Amino acid sequence: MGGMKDSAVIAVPSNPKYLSLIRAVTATMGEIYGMAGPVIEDVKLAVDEACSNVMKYAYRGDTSKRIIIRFVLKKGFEVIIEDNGIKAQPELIEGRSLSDVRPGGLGIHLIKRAFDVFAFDEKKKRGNRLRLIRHRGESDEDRDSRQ
Amino acid sequence: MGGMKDSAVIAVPSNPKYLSLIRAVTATMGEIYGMAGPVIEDVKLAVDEACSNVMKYAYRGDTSKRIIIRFVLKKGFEVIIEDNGIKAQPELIEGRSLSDVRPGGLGIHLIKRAFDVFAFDEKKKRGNRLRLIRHRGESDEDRDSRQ
Amino acid sequence: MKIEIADSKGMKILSISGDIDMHTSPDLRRELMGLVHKKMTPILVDFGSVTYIDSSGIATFVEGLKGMMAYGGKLKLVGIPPKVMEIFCFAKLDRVFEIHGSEEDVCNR
Amino acid sequence: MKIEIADSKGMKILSISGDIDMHTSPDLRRELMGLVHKKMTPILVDFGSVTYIDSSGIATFVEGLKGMMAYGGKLKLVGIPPKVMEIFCFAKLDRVFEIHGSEEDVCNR
Ligand SMILES: Nc1ncnc2c1ncn2[C@@H]1O[C@H](COP(=O)(O)OP(=O)(O)O)[C@@H](O)[C@H]1O
Ligand SMILES: Nc1ncnc2c1ncn2[C@@H]1O[C@H](COP(=O)(O)OP(=O)(O)O)[C@@H](O)[C@H]1O
Repeated sequence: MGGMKDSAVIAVPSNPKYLSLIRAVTATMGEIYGMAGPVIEDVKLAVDEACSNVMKYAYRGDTSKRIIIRFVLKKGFEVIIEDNGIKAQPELIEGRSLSDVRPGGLGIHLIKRAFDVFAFDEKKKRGNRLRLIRHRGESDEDRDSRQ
Repeated sequence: MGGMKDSAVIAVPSNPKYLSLIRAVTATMGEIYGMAGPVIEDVKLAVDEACSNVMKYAYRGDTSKRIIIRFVLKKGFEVIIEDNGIKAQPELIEGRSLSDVRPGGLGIHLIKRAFDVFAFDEKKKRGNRLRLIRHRGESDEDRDSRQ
Repeated sequence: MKIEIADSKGMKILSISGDIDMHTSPDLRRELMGLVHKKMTPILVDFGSVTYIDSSGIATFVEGLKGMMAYGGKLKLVGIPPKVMEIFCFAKLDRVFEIHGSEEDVCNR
Repeated sequence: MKIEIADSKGMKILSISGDIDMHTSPDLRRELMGLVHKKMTPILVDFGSVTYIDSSGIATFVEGLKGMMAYGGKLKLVGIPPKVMEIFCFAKLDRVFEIHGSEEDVCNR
């Protein structure tokens, strides 16, 4: 790639039917990065969950908006998800205890087990910019990200 | 999608290692559009060939540039490929006769069998904007795009 | 995702294929809760051809199970592929659901 | 894409797996032309695990074949999957290459 960083950007409608596209792109970027198969599965699911949350909470089900996802392959595997919807209150985002059996509250756990960094960019004025980073392990294969 | 048209945009480096990503996106957009499997294969190959040509001819192998690919799902399946490289001379682009056995000259044939429209946008000042459209058939399954 | 519903000696069999995500889980929810509202039991869900599940899919089955518990119904999940089973394990649901014919050691990786 | 090279009674066997495209075909070209420059014959290419081929891959085999014709070498392609065979047919190369064990009716769809 010469001096330019290895990155790809995708913009899709905030419609759940595009989640399959988001997963395909995430998985292929994982392959290009050299991730092991099981790690790709975790990362793919995590990005799906983060984008599903944008559709549900930032856009409240409005399917006519846009989500922009940027993948940056550097030392780590970085995914930046942008929307122009309702601002999230990061301090209120938390998964529920997994021992409490009821629907919902699993997504955040799935995102956090795949990514080391889960941070909203405070500098964005309208909407949200969520930055997810998975550091490169000794070998991504060895890393046990399971709880 | 409400009033908004069904579209997705991807921007990737002009590096052949991103062709696998371009194929994955094309195939998934084909699925979302409801294309039959064999048609998806043809369209995927055609978009790969068109983007390979951008890397070879518009950017002359420089892997640090960008290619932007827009997919628009309307009545037809539309793919718009943009670069900022050397302007193509559309009148000079033609596949060679397939009965002349030598390497090269196959790509354009593969693009044209999958797409009904292959047109460079004259209005673009710098670089190229190639528009590919495959009209929706009675059933994309029935359509015999093979020579 | 596709769903086929069959009857076998009073037992309802739901066979699911493809990806279960926020796009497809509303269809699954409609089919499953339709049976639950009719107080069907047992309901067997065949996961053999499921290629992917996300939290919206998991939530749908938790909702179905809760609905069935209200009338003492039985929900059985069969043939869960390892990749999918791993999500049930992570969510600590492998002991909550009645799961048949899946390698449970996926949970103890 | 991965390439494995094996020797069997003086015959070189090139087993390819994965996608052959403009990113991976330079590796294939290096391996194949390496054998051609040493005037190896016969060379057998096993396509059994090839999942995709584009025109750069096809061009590589045409180049290999032309190189081998110069010394009377034989290039045999085996186990070409239907999706890949279809491209050889479209390029009118199904009669140019010596192809074994592939369904040729793919060409007459
Ligand atoms: N992008 C977001 N914007 C606003 N709130 C969010 C966002 N993502 C998650 N949340 C909040 O965090 C909670 C937990 O999210 P999650 O674990 O994905 O479970 P679920 O969406 O099933 O409730 C949500 O219920 C929601 O209140
Ligand atoms: N994007 C492009 N810009 C400029 N010239 C092009 C472009 N695409 C194709 N061409 C020209 O058309 C010819 C035929 O293209 P193609 O059928 O893809 O075969 P090949 O690239 O193997 O020569 C090329 O050799 C090139 O001269």
